This record gives sequence, structure tokens and C-alpha cells, in this order.
Amino acid sequence: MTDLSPQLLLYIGTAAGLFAIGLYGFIVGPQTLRRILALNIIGAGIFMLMVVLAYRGLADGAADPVLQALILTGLVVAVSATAFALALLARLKQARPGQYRPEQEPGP
Amino acid sequence: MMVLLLVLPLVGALLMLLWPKIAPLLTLLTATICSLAALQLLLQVSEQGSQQILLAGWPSGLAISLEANSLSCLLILLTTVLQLLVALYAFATYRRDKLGTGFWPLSSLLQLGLTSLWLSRDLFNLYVCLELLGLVAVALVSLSGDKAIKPALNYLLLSLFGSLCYLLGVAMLYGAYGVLDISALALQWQTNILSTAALLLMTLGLMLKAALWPLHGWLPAAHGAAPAPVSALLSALVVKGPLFILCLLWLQLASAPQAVAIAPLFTGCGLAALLLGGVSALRTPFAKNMVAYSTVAQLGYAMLALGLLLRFNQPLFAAALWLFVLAHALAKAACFLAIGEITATLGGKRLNTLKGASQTMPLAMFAFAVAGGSLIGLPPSGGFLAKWALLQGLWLQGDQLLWLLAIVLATLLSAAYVFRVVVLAFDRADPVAPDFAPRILPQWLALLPALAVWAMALYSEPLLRLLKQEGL
Amino acid sequence: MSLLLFDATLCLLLLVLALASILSRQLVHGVILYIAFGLMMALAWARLATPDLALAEAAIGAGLTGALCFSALARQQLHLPVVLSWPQRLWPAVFVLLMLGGVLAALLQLPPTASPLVDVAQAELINSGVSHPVTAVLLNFRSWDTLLELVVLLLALLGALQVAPAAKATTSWPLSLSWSRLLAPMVILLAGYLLWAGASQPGGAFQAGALLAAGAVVLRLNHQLNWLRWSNFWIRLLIVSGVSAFVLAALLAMLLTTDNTDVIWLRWPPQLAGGFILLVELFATLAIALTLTLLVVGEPAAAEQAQQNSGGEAHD
Amino acid sequence: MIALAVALLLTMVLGLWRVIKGPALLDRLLSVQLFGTTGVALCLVLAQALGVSALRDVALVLAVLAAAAPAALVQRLKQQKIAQPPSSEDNP
Repeated sequence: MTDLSPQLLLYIGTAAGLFAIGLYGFIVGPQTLRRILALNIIGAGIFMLMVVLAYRGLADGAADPVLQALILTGLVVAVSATAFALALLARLKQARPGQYRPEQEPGP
Repeated sequence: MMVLLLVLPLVGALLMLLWPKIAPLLTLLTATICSLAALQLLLQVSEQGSQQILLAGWPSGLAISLEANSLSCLLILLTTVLQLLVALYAFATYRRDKLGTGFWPLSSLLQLGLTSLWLSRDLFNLYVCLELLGLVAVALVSLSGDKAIKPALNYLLLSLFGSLCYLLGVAMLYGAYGVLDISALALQWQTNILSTAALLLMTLGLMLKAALWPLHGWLPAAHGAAPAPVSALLSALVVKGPLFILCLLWLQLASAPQAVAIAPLFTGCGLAALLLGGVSALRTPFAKNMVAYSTVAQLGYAMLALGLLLRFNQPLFAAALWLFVLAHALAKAACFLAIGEITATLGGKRLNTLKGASQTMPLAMFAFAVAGGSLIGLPPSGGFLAKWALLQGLWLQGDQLLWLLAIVLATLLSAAYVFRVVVLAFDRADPVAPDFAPRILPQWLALLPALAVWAMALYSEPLLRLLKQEGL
Repeated sequence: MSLLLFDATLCLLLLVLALASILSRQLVHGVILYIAFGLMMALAWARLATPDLALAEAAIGAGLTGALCFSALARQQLHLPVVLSWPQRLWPAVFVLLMLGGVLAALLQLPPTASPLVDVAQAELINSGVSHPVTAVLLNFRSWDTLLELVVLLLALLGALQVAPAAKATTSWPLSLSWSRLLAPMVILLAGYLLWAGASQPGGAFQAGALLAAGAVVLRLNHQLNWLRWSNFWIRLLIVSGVSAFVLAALLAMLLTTDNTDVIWLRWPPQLAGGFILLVELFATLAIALTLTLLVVGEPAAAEQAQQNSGGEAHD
Repeated sequence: MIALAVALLLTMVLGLWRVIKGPALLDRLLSVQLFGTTGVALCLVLAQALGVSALRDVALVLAVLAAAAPAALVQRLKQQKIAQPPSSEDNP
């Protein structure tokens, strides 16, 4: 039903699988940090799909440079967003002392 | 001209980061110049037709293409003018409201993101613009400090998820057709599982980012928690960005069978947004959340118009769609600034703080009432124009009684939540005492967009002509 | 055949690590599994012969994400494992499986042909000023994307600095300190090499910047480089210079091409393109390195202030 | 050459067991380190097998940085003591 080589199919399947795993993690959570990880896994799946697409129909070893550049751009954007999300998360934990136990509290 | 509109806010933001002290003045300066440039561009385009540039001078397909048609120009003008207005408001109040110095460069970057989004016609470049817009919006929301962190984080995560869905759609389309330029893509478009799935994924992501019902859950908290000038920018402009891309996709790319198949989804979601969003606005006890829920409801009109446009392909619906966007942007900016000013002066977040506000702050209350009139759709406001175009389109299609009924119901709901505030404000028996003497200038600034939305009626002829011919 | 076996094992490892990272009961384990997953992704890029990505992923996945996640984890109180009831797990799973089915059905329709842009890009490569096609796309064909991407990175830093909680003072550890001092020159050397190599082979601004940042993060965690902070004007200037050098270069290029009739935004003059790109990349590398470093370690000034303010409590 | 790569990958599969099962946090961390070092070797082998010399640069970067994450972790562990989580499941 398709003309793609088995290797490409394997990687496309993996990419879709990573997307699905990330999606599940994003919906179920429950911790925010885990949802951020899940978003990164979704991103990894999408980038993998794009890499695999870059190899179709070209001579051995050649890859579509446009797609590779898009992935690099996407990667930077993903890292930036993740870092910002983590900073917000850190602030959230600090803003609600009820759920956060500061270091300074005297131990037992 | 296009380049100036893109470069100026960027350079301004960079300078503001280096020298934070001059940031407010610099923002006002760039916003003024950009407004003039946007006006000039609009005049140019309406005379000479749309302009297209291929960035960096490479052949079409390889280069990112920008296109300034009359709709894009109108939206750019709206963006820059609102930017200027909000900057003025922020300038007048930032000491009192303790708006962080971060506001100025961020708002300039917001302008950059929006302008490049309205101009871009490249799927991946639109993704980058979307991300830029999402991050800047979240950073602006988090200016409010501790109480805004949770809504901001929630907003960021959902917005990231939305962008990733969109990116997957882009990857699939590039995999299928090997181009990213929308016009080039439209030429080779085929109706098959692949293109449908890609469109649906992108739609999911964009609906999430535009807070279209039923994916609107994050909006009231985020817009409610943000500082007043930020809420005004977010509600008026930021949610319209993803909506614009959604329209680009379905109007320019999707084939007729796909468009007809998706139309019921959009109209259904639009109706649900109108009714349920209106009910939520009526029930919330907080003033700013009420205005935010009203955004959810009003976006329902745009969805409805989009769905009907896809279904019937009638240019009146395109005009209605963009008139709603313009009228809502102006009216909502006025509402948020007015409510923000009143709650700041009277010192409370709840709606009952507004009791007797017509006595203490008549100008701001007047601004809210005037903007509310446009939200309801009272003639001859911009909201009325939009609704009139919608009803006219429905009339031409004939036998659409059910739609008319739903629109009447939605109008009643919006009237209910607007009058709820107005009635409270005119209850002069025992007004809430202001924390400090009300200031005149910010109230005037809140009134300006409200007056502008009524002034839209004066230009209804050229507006309708522009929007009908463009319609994307 | 054995290559297929290799691929199958790699894919299996990736999926298992991702799944385990999502499903692990404790958050700490989830993070560790995610770091392992990042390493494995770098290997996957290597296997797929995309060294540009492998380099970026190695620097980010192995270096920065780990540090970022652990910083986040350290600030978070450990949750006891959360046990979800089965409907909480079942309905999302059903939804995800439906989605997966749809996406897979669509992906199987993908045509096996390459994009027409590949040939166009190949044909225009000689006019781009660089010989590595990915760099040509990033800094010439689609430079507007890259410029906006740098803005996004800057924006993330602005947002993060704005919400950054007062960081806690850390204590230095002699072994890790001397090790990081040993590491620093190697990192700088390697980053310079990657940047230079970017013109003709895989590598470039982002990879070099991420690598530098990873080195700087390790040093910062050991209380070196204390001048590296946003409040320092020169650092701010360098961070902003990534975008501003780009814009200035583009404006300069516009001035230089006035003899032509059409002046086009972001077009480099063909004979000078290589120089412009190198210039833009150089500043972008520095800016990326500083931005990523500050994103990971936060503003040190706050930490020291907090230390002074809470000095008394800290000794409890 | 590919067979060598497969063998290296299989050692990682063995490492996977420790990463997932633990039982102690240290076990998991050390196996991630193992992933890093094996990854360097794998990159070198792949560079030869696929004929992509730039993968050697990847190996170089991995070798320099594979220690960065654990360094960051150790640094944070010292301040937070997350090495001893409250549940008993993780103590050997």
C-alpha cells in the first residue's frame, strides 16, 4: 500500500509512536514537569518524522536541507519554550508555600 | 514599507532592553511611526492592489513570501493603533499599577510577532510567528506576578501543545507536496486522507491557541489575571492571530468537499461558544473574567461566520467575519481598559466593586457602555455592521430560521451581561468609594477605541468593499 | 539486514525509554529516563546521518536539558507517587490510540518522492556564500525564520528572568570545580571549531552556542563566571547582539545593493554573502551561548541577594 | 561494522534494565552515564559504517558533555538531597 522502504516505515512508525506517547503523557500528567517532558517527547517524534521525510527519493546519503534547517529552527524554539516553562514552574512552586517545603525549614 | 513595519518594533525592543529607562518613550515613538506607516501601506495597497515580496530575493518556493493585501494591511493598522493606544494608557498608569519594566520591550515584540503573522504566507514561518506570539503573550501575562503564574504556565503548555499539533500538520503537508508556500500549496492541493489529517491537526492546534470553544478553558484565567493593558492587547489581538491562520488554511488550501465537511463543526462550535460563553460571562463574579468570557463568546461569531462562509461561499460572510474581528478588537480593548481603570481606582476585582461607578468614574463607565453596545450589536456600531452582514448573508441563503433564532438568543445574552454591569454602575444609592481620586486621561484613552468602533459605521461602505473583495 | 536489526533495536529503545519516562511512578525517575531518551535521540540522528541535528541534540539533550530538568526538580518538593484510577488512564489512552491510528493512516499515504525544493536549493547553493546546504537554508534562503527564532530565544530569556524565583545559593565542590576548569578550554576550542566548520560541513551557530552554554553552565554551577548576569550591561549587549547584528547586517546589505533597482530585505550581496553569514553566525553563537546559559542557571544576582537576606535562616 | 554497532546497542538494552528498574537512583544515573559513553563509541562506529565523517564531531561533543548533566545533577543533589526520596521503594 505504500512505496516507502521498510526502514523509513520503521522510523515513521516510531515517530508516530513517540507522538502518541507524548500525547498520552501530556493529557494524563499528572505533574506539570511530566507534562513538559511529554511535550518534548511529542516534539522529538515530529522532528524524527521530518528527518525521515528528508530522506525520501534521494540518492544515498543525501537529505533534504530545507527540512533539516526547519528541524533546527524548531529545536531551538522547543528548547526556549521548555526553559521558559521550567522557569514558570519553579516560580509556581515558590509562590505557593503550601506545596513547597523550603530548604531553610529546620529539620527534625 | 513592510520591512519598516517589521524592523522598527524589533529594533525598538532591542534598544529598550539595553536602556530600560527610555523604554516607555521609545515604545510610544515606534508605535506612532508604525501607525503612520501602516496607514500609508493600507492606502498604497488599496490603490495599487496587494504587494508581495519574496524575502532575501530567492525564487518562489525557496524564499519565504510575504503578502500585504488589504485585509493584512487593515489588521496591521489595527495592531499598531491599538498598540499605540495601550502604550499611552500604560504610560499614563504604569507607576500606579506597578507594571514591570518588562512590559515595554515585550509589547514591541508582540507587535513584531503580530505584524509578521499578518504578512506571512509560509506555513513554517507562520509556525515561528505563532510560537513568538505565544511566548510573548505568556511573558506578558506573567507580568502580574504570583497570582498570574499558574494561568500563565497553563497557557504556555496548551499553547505549546497547539503549536506542536500545527507543526505536525506542516510536516505532513511538506512531506506530501514538498512546498511550504501557501499559494504554491493551493495549486497542488488534493483531497485525500493525508491532507485532511494535516488540516485537522492544524485546526486542533489553532483552535486551542485561539481559545475557540470547546478549547477555550485557559483563556478566562489568563486574560483575567494579566494587567489591564496586557489583557486588552491579548483579547483584542493575540487570539486573532491563530484565527487568521485558521482562515488562511480553510479558505485558501482546503478543497470544496473538505470545506463543506468541516463547516458544521465550525458553526456548531461557534454557536456553542456564543451561548455557553455568554452564560459563563453572566455568571462569573469577577469583573475582568466577565470581559474575558465575553471574548470567548464573541469569538463564536467569528467561528460562525467562518463556518457559514465555508458552507455557502458567500462573500458577505467573509465581510462579516473580519468585521467581527475588527469590531471586537476595538470594543474589547475599550472594555478591558475601562474595567481595568475602574477596578484599579475602586480597589476590587469583583463585579460588585463597580457599584455606582457611573458616579465616581463616569467617563470609564461610558466607555464600557459604548463598547458594550458594539458587543451587543446595537446600531450603528461596528458590531452591528458585522451582525448585519451576517444576517444579510443568511437572508440571501434563505430558510435559515434556526440560525436567526440562535443569533437573537446570543444577542440577548450579551445584552444581559453588558447591562448587568451598566445597571450596577448606575445604582447610585451607595457607591463604592474610590481608593484615590479618579484620573481623567486613562479614562479618555479607554473611551477612544470605543468611539472608534462606532466610527466604523461611518466607513462601512469602503470597509465592506475592501473585506468582501479580499475575504482571503 | 543487520542494519534493519540495528534500526529496530534503536526504535525499540527509544519507544521504551519514552514510555517509561511518561509512566514511571516517581518524577525523578521520569526525568532521568528522559535524559537517557535525549541521548538516544542524538544516536538516532547519528544513525539517520543528520550530523547537524545530532550535534544540536547532543549539546542540548545531553548537556542542557538535563541541567534544566534537574534544576526544576531540585526546586520541587518530591511528590509521592500519584496513582491514577483506571478511567483516568483509559479515556486518554483510547483518545490517543484513535489519534495514532489517524496519524498513521495518513502517514502511510506519503509519497516516496523528494521535495522539489531540494533541487532548487542545490542549484542556488553556489550563490549562497556557503557550501553547506543546511547553513545556506538557515542563514540565507530562509533567514527570516532564523532571525525570528533568535527573537524567540531572547524572549524565552526575558520571560524566564522576569519570573525567576530567587535562586538558592549552592555550595561548590572542589572535584567538580577543578574538573569544570579543565573542561572549559576544551569546550571553547570545540565550539570555535564547530562554528568555523559550519560553513562547509555540519555544525554552525546553534550547535557551537549550545556547546559553549553547556560548558558555561557547568562553570556557573561552580560559582565561576559571576560576571555573567543580565544586569551587566555588556552581557546584555552581547545577548542582544545576536539579533541586532543580524538586523544591522541586513540593513547594511540593503545599503550596499542600492545600485540594483529592487532592494530586498535580508538579501546578502552575492560576493559578500559568506562574510555576512560568518559575521551573523559569530554574534549569534555568542548570544545563543549566553542566552542558554542564563536560561539554565538563572540570574546569579538574585541568588547572592537571597543568600544575604536569608543568611540567618540558612544556618538553621 | 554494523554488527559491531548492533552489539554496542545491545549493551545499551542491558543498561536499559538498570535505568528502568533501578533500584537506587545511583544505579539509574550510572546507566545513563553508560548510555553516554556507549553513545560515543556508537557514533564513531556509525561514522565509519555510514561514511559520514561529521559524526566524529558528534562523538567529540558527546564525550565532552556527557558529564555535564551528571555534574549539574550532583550539584543540585547536594543542595536538595533528592537522592533520598521519601518512599522506601528506592532505597537499596
